[in-house]
Amino acid sequence: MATIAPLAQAVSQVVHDGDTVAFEGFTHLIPFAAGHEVIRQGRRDLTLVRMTPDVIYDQLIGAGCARKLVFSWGGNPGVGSLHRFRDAVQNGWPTPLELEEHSHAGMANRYVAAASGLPFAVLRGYMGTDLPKQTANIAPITCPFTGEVLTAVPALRLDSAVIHAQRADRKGNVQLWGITGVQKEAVLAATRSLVTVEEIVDELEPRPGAVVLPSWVVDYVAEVPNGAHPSYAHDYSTRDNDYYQRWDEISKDRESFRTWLEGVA
Amino acid sequence: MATIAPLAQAVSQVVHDGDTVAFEGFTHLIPFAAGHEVIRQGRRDLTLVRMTPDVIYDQLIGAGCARKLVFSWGGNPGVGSLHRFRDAVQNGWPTPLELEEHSHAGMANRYVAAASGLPFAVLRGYMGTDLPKQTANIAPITCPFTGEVLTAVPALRLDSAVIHAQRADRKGNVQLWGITGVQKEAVLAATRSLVTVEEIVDELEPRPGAVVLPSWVVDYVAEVPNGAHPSYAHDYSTRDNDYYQRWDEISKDRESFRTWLEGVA
Amino acid sequence: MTDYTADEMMTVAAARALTDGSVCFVGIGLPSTAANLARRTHAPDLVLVYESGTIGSKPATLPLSIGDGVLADSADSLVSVPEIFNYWLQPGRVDVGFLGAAQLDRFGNINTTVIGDDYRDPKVRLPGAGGAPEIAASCREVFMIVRQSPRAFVERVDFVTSLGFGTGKGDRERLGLKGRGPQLVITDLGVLRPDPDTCELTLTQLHPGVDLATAKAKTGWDLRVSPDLVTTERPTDQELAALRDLTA
Amino acid sequence: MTDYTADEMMTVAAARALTDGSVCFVGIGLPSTAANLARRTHAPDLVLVYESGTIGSKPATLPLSIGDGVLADSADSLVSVPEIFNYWLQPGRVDVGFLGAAQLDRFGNINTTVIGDDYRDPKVRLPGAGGAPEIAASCREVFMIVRQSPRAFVERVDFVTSLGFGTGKGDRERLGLKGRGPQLVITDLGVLRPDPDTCELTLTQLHPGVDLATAKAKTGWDLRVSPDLVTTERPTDQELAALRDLTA
Repeated sequence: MATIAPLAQAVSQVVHDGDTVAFEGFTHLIPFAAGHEVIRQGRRDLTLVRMTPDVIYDQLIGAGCARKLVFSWGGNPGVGSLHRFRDAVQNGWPTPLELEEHSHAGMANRYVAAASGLPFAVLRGYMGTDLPKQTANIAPITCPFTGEVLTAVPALRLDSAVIHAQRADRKGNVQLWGITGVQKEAVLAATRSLVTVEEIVDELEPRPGAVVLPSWVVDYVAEVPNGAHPSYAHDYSTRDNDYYQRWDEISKDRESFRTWLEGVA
Repeated sequence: MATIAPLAQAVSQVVHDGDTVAFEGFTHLIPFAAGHEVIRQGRRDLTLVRMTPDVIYDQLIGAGCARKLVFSWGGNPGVGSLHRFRDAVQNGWPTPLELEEHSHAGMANRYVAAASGLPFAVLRGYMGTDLPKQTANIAPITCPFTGEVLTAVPALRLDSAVIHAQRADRKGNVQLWGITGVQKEAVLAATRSLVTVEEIVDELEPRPGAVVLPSWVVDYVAEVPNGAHPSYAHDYSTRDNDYYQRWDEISKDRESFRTWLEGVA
Repeated sequence: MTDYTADEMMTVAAARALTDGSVCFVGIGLPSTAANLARRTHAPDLVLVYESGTIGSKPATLPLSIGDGVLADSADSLVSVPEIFNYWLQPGRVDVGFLGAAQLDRFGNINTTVIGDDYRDPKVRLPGAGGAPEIAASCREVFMIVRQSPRAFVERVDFVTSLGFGTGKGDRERLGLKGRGPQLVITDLGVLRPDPDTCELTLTQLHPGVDLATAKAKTGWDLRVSPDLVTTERPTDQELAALRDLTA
Repeated sequence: MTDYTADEMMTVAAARALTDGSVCFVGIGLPSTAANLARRTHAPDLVLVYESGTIGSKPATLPLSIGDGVLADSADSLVSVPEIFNYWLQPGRVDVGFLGAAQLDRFGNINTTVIGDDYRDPKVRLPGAGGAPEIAASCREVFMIVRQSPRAFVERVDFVTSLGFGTGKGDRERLGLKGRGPQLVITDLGVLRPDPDTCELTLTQLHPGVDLATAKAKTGWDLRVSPDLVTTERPTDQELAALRDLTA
């Protein structure tokens, strides 16, 4: 059963130094507030995992929380590049960042394998690309029935997963809707999980397209209204596109980023 | 784009002699009316596929439509055995019935592989059981990353799939809700598909828990109110449990079954 | 005190075995009745998972089939059949798999496929595996509820549909199965548990009024009996009332 | 007739390439603009699929990102990200994959990973693969929309993020890819198509007012030109009005 707790306590229980951790979300429902709390708590040596690392990952990387990034597309959606990510990869600032790079299909299937308790997943993927040369985590596999050669990727087991959702009830059952991405898989792939929610309600009335994560697969729930800002929560808020534009400016040089970082702490 | 057509025409376009065909449904939304039309049209040599072959499969088998059954649980849910199925297996009446037998997890994953365009699926399944001795369609597979040995099953590609749903719109987009089983996977695994629906409406308003199959993956839609009877359509009808009880009597001997069969034609 | 039948004793004993707050993957029939009785008595927060894809069902009436609408309407979460097996059962998230069986042997192996020694020409064709092979493999532990008779409790099952302990201790581990296997077999006569050293199902409990000779006579193998054999507490009036209300 | 920019010509030419009723897997940015323009002009029944899991989106305004709420609200069906890749993209159900690229070579191979020849120490770190490798592999055909420049149109990409024709004809077949690969590259200067014999991207079309010398100068390889080179029809007033309404 999930424990309902304040954000700072929940983050300290769920995200530890050295964790392989995902803050998932596909443009929608990005758990920014929890990410900022991780920065405040000074977590280090994280292996950050995400299909679409965006501004919150740029912030975590710039703040020196990460040693490795496992991902498939890193950018500022609709704006351009992630400057802190680039600075870490190209110049090792503030610390070097190891990369493990996949395609979206590969990452999604790695989450599926972990959520399914399997050591690997099979897909038609990566064929003819240079991606398999850069990691041992892409391998050929032969169909035992047809002899066809496909691609295997290992399960993406997480120490911790953090997502944002619209609602939870008082028992800790979680409900999210709109674009739900790989959030269910990330929670089911993790040993520990935290869900920040817009609000805690008495009853989760059914919603079209909603995913419900039962309380018994969630460890912590924290009520954080607008906890996805500048991302959005479908039916609660809209995306703050100006923030993403401003981030391009803030993150372009180390000084303005440092000033921003002091504001978080 | 799906063609909206009367049941008899749709069935004749979708289900052909010799097809590997699934009439899917997990207690809920069983496409009985379409099955009866297949009996009327005198289809032969079908390989019938289903996780839970129940009364409609007993009827198809007794009517001599099938040469093979691929399945994981064959019974009259809540009542007992399928007498026509038993008679075919134990006595070859009206024709011998070849069996290929799996577990639910194996069948579900075979559908998933086919829906995914993969030649096989991997699961933790069948270990230590006698099932793998009876079919070549269960094989060991080794994880290329950990060396662990798991089980592979081949994709369950269908010539045709038939399901029942609550609604379609006039473009042929299909909406079903409640227990939706493996119906999406069956349609996506098939070369040709038919969906019978309770009603055709102008607009599919969103429903909690609904699966929507877009028109462009459906071949035929036929409006058949109560087309799942004696099974049920969530929010449209309730299960006719008496029919299932009566079927036990009707199907117990060949004569009373023959009389029933004459009533269908 | 109210009179009760052997089946009622069996169902009550099975319900008592389920811990409040645990997660139970429920087969239809007797397991479902027992699990729903537990929810109505000592285990209101027992989480019921059905293979039709319903998670956390709280049916007001007893479902007749695994796919009843009441299971969907009352569920915390409703998922597809592939998802229930892949995301929920397979990774070992479920505490208890609760199964019935047509045939069961001394090592808790289950047969629901064929009676007779020729699969291709069976004496009786049974419904088949359903979800049981992976339920038996993946749940942290497996409970079974089976009426005891020499036809059902056999020395060796004709066909291993779902694995218990195979040929004895160590087989599950060698196959890489994570779950601990059958830990409890509840019958109309008593309760059997695997011997910690051999994994052989051993009578540890007799229901009130059942004598040991009957239990042995209704077992198709030479039944071992625990030195600490105890008598089941008879059903309370509250348990019987809840059960009868459920099955009415 | 209304004046227009080279980017507008490019987007209009790209939109025209999409057939009404076909299914298009849409990358964000220029491909999304072109696909939405097509829906507003000649192809009202074009099915837009976005990798965020939206199938049949009919956005009233142009989405800024792949995960905009307007894509979800207007979709025929909304599915998870694993499902969009596994059930919808991978089996080859999609007619056209519509992609952009940072770098593109004469065989239509795409680089969105790194500029420079050392992956571990790149000159420029680009965003990475996203959905493109499997879009390029699985869709029946691939259209690309890329502004032409010697930096973008290179002899050989620094990194093959997504496969076009590899080193030439036959590579895709040898790898077992089912899709036909890049069939159309729409630029701000013209349109390139693969040569049927060699699969080398060949200029088959120039936009009005663009001369061949410019197209060659803006290409980083020795650009082949079709003997049947034609001039693109200029954007109609209706196309321009729809495009400007969309991007306003």
